[in-house]
Amino acid sequence: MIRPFITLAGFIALWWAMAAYGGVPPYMLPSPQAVGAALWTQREYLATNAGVTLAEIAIGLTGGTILGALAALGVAASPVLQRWLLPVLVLSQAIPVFALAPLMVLWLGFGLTSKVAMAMLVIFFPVTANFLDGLRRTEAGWLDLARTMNAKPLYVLLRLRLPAALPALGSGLRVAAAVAPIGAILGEWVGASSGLGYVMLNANARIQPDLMFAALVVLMAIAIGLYVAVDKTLRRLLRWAPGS
Amino acid sequence: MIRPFITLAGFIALWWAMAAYGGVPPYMLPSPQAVGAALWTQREYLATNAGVTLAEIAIGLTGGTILGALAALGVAASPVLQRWLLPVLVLSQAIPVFALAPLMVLWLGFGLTSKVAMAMLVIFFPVTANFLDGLRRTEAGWLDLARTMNAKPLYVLLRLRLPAALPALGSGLRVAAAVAPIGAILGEWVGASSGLGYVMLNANARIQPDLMFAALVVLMAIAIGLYVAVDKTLRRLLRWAPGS
Amino acid sequence: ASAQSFTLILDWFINPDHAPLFAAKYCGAFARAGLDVKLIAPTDPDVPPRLVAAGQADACLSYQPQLYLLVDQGLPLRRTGTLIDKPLNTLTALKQSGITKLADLKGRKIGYSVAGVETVLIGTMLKSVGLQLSDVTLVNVNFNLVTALQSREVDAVIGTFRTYEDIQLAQAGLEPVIFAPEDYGVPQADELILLSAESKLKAPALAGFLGALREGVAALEAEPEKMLALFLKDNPSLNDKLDIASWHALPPYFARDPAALDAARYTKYRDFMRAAGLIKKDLPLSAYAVQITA
Amino acid sequence: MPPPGIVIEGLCLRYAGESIFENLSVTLPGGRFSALLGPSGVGKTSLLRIIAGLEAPAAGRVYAEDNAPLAGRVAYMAQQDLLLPWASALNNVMLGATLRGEARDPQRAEALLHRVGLGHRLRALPATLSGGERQRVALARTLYEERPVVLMDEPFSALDAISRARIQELAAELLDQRTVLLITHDPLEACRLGHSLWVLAGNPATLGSPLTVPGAPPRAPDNNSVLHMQGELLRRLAALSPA
Amino acid sequence: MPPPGIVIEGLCLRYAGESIFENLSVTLPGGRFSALLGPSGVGKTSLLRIIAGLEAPAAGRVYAEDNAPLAGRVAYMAQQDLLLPWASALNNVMLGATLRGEARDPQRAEALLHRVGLGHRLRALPATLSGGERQRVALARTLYEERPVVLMDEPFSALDAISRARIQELAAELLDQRTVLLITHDPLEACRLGHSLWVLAGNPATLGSPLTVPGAPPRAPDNNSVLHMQGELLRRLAALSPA
Ligand SMILES: Nc1ncnc2c1ncn2[C@@H]1O[C@H](COP(=O)(O)OP(=O)(O)OP(=O)(O)O)[C@@H](O)[C@H]1O
Ligand SMILES: Nc1ncnc2c1ncn2[C@@H]1O[C@H](COP(=O)(O)OP(=O)(O)OP(=O)(O)O)[C@@H](O)[C@H]1O
Ligand SMILES: [Mg+2]
Ligand SMILES: [Mg+2]
Repeated sequence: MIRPFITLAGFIALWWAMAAYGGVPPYMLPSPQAVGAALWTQREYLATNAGVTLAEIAIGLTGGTILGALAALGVAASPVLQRWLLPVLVLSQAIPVFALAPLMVLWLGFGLTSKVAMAMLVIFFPVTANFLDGLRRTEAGWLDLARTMNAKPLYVLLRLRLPAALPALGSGLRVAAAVAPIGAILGEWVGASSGLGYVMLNANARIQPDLMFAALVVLMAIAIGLYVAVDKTLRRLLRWAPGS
Repeated sequence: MIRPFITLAGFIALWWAMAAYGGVPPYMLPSPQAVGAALWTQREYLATNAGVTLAEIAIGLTGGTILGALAALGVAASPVLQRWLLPVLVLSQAIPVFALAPLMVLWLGFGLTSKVAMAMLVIFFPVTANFLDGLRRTEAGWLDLARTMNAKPLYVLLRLRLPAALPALGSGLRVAAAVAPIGAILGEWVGASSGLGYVMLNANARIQPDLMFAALVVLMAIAIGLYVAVDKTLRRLLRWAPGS
Repeated sequence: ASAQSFTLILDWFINPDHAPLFAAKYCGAFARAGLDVKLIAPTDPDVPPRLVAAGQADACLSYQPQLYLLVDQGLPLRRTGTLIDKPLNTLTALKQSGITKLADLKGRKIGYSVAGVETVLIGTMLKSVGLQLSDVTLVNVNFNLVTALQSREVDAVIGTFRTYEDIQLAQAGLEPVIFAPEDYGVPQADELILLSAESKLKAPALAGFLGALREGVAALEAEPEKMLALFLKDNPSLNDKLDIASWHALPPYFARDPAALDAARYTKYRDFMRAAGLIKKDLPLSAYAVQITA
Repeated sequence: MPPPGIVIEGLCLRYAGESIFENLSVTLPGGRFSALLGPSGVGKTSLLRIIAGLEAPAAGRVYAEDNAPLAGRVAYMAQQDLLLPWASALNNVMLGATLRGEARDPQRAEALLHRVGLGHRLRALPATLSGGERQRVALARTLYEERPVVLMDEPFSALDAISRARIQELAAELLDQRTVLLITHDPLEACRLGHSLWVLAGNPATLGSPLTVPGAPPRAPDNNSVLHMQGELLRRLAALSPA
Repeated sequence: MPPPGIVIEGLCLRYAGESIFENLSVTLPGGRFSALLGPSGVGKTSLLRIIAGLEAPAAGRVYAEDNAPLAGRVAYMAQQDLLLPWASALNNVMLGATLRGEARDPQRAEALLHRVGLGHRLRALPATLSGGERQRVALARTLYEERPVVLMDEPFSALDAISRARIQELAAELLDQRTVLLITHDPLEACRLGHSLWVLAGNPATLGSPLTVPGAPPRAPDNNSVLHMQGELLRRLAALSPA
């Protein structure tokens, strides 16, 4: 229980050393003290905006996971879908945010929807790709068994391949949990007036490194919390799989 | 061999329909004809810049994969490293590019290095996370066997857990291949004077949507090509694993 | 009757450049005009005009050079107002790097944020002192102009504002050497203008908005400190030395009559853009700028 | 429809150029137990998989004597137990119903698990079962299917002599009147359960003429004809396998 | 250092509250074959795993008679073959050397594969091997280790009668003078190979007094004492298992 705090202390010490002696000027890397001060004085502002980002992360992660899982199941269920959907999924990952942002706003407006959509776009792919890989890697013996049982493809997918692929889905979820915060930040790119991403972009544009890093610290706390929560949950749920 | 072209044709038809009848104005989504024309007239400009981005992708993907694989191996090899490195790895994913860009430039300059570093940052995490999951999921029976054999942990890692985790590494590589192009584009974000990301930023600012989408098309072609190449290679290499 | 909603997309994050908009709100001008004005800050200054053209908002803030590019590409947009009617943009170097006159930039690195017209601006300025674009190295530093300059990654940057970054550099104890484009062969331009979609030019809300904005400028001039206090209360994160200094530096640059159109200035700048090859068409004034009368 | 005989006609199988068997033809009598013996690696599992429709032969065909398709009438128990690690013993037994989307019959599954001696481990995950227990769950899963044709690949290999004898009797009872093909390495088992015994041997492998054991299975282990047949079978196996 | 005897002292094992065995004590004689029999699920594999140091008992301990640590002197062949799917038969046999970072001895590995009848499948991947072939590779892997103490869990269960007899002889030859504990379900096998035969039975399980078979293994299957012991063993097993 005490270890995270040692890590944290070490981290801050390193940061402090880098800021103080590393030749990194404060406008690039403000000192921990300055950031701590910003954290304290701007706590309400940060808390409000963190709430917004948290909501985006929560919705984005849930939506992205559901979407990614469905996409993987769809692709796994039907070779036709695979042929058509998979390239689109891959392509979706290659579109830079500034190409997509105007279209998102055009279709979804400036509200939460467009932000969540962007976040989901970032989150869903690791889920899809990993889950799909898992679905494809079903033990051949089980599939043979299912064949002799006259199994229906749908049930084979849902009751055999799906549970067998859960550890792979878990890997995807872990990656998704780690990229979810950046997904939400990218979502705020489409035009926001609140959220940690907005705070950071704003502070960055107005050269307020201490505020920017304060927001970054909050974001990272969210990221670590999220990852740990997802990791713990997965280990609990997948106790039958080795190494969990 | 003909199927990809059908897909492509369908895709272009959809695009064309959306541009022509979908109520999307041409300055947001130019018509396929306009983009095709831009692709042709600007072919040299695009080719040169695509070359730059390709180089970044290639170096970033190679470096990111090596780094990610090493990180996963390190974490898997030593519980101490795991305790210290894993949180840092997770955190690294939550840092938005605009927070990191100035530091990157300060440390690595405006040259290729800073771009490759940014690309690697995006690419290495899916590799690490997936590979690590695979390394942790080694069949318990094998580990028991290794124990009775008086095996050295290092060799167990390299000759047993590593090959067993290759399919999981493969999943990570597939995700990495899909995000590599955006990684390179993000790299160019830190300040570039060439590359497809630069072309897009520039075209975006100059309101040349046809050129921007032409660059996007090139980027997507790279993305698909990369994904297919990685996928094919992995299937070839992992023939012993089910479903490959 | 309930107030009519009017959405304005800003050019960039909320900053003291937008003071007249806030002043119009604080002095009740928007309410008197029957408008419920919503301000949205984008993260990318290139996006707002497209969204306005697509009907997603009633107006947006943009820059004069940008206007020509937009209209040349066929976006149905018009300049309908002016927020800042003098150039703010500068080319800035540091005295510390031994640059005192523009010609000293020969062989140096100049940083910029991609906005489309930088190369032409720099080229024009260099030409006025007998240099060429090929005499310098251009580096895209994206949104990190000041940092790039401070860390000496580049020797000069273009795109800094005399009412913001140049103040900031001075506050950081550096000695900025400032070159104004209009002193080196670039025509005068409005820095911050208001764009609306062609289809919404006749909307009474727009005229009302411009009228209210004019009241805002006057209110700001009358009670700058009171307006500043309200502004900081609304935007507590702007409560720092730099933004307050900027707030005080800006008033001379605000357009007294936002609706007024300086036709000669717009035509001259169009010729400049055309000569530089940035636009392909000989756009008539009415194709890109109008004066709205209430 | 009574359990059909199975006709195997001119079957050839090759792996990577090497011939496993060539032109194999035989008819397994309907409603009877056939036992298949033969040296390790001769091709028994491969033959079973071809009959189950899991592998395609290089030539030849397999069909039911009543000419109706075999697919859907076969229950198959592989050499590995193939239990799903996340499912309880009970759910593993009912896997067939689950995968067909049919209503499951937990009572019957429970009864089967009781019969194979696992009534106290209904909810156990496979990882907590011993080797023999896993095999018995797999057997219960096969019996749960109630198919007219049952193919079993060394189904009792992980059981001790006593459990084995008991489970053999259970199988004989529950699979009475079915068409059963049983691969086994235990001549005694073959003689206790089989109506006809086949020996697959040689390279490429061929099937000798079947030995027929009189009397209804399960026969007592010390039954005279069982002892006699066992001796005969061992002689055949010994004669057929290379020195 | 001659192969040590193994002392098992007061061993208790419980899973999820259920007791598998309590206070089990026995000494396996050094340099000899011990065969362990018992009903499925009684705890044989668990006992073997405790001796191999793979499982921790709830109480009691296991140590070598010479008091040197057992770790590093034990070769263990599990009930599953545990072959690595990406490695050839040959590389699977040499796995121990690979995992210890030692120089590998392909000649010896090849010779072992020849001895178990797989000389023609040296480079085959496990997926292309039959069940019995896989088991033989696992046996070769165990023999390759050349350890003084060898623990084997049903090592010949997937082999046909003839191959089994042959491999039993091979094991007897190569493991002569080692301390061997062999779990088997085949009373004949136990009697052919074992110097002492133990039966684990009951709930919680207990070990009866050992049966000692005279003569050096491998004994001929029709050897008189083998036949006699086999009868005795079957009686014991039948008596000990619940009705
Ligand atoms: N992890 C576990 N949790 C609960 N029970 C377990 C666990 N592992 C084994 N058991 C139980 O312990 C008992 C002994 O198992 P073990 O594998 O030692 O049996 P065995 O004598 O080797 O049987 P077999 O001959 O079938 O291989 C069995 O009843 C098994 O179900
Ligand atoms: N995919 C494959 N590629 C190449 N050879 C194969 C493949 N599958 C099986 N074989 C070979 O075919 C032969 C027959 O295999 P099969 O599994 O049918 O044997 P079996 O009679 O069931 O043996 P066992 O009694 O050991 O289970 C074996 O020699 C095996 O090595
Ligand atoms: Mg077989
Ligand atoms: Mg066991």
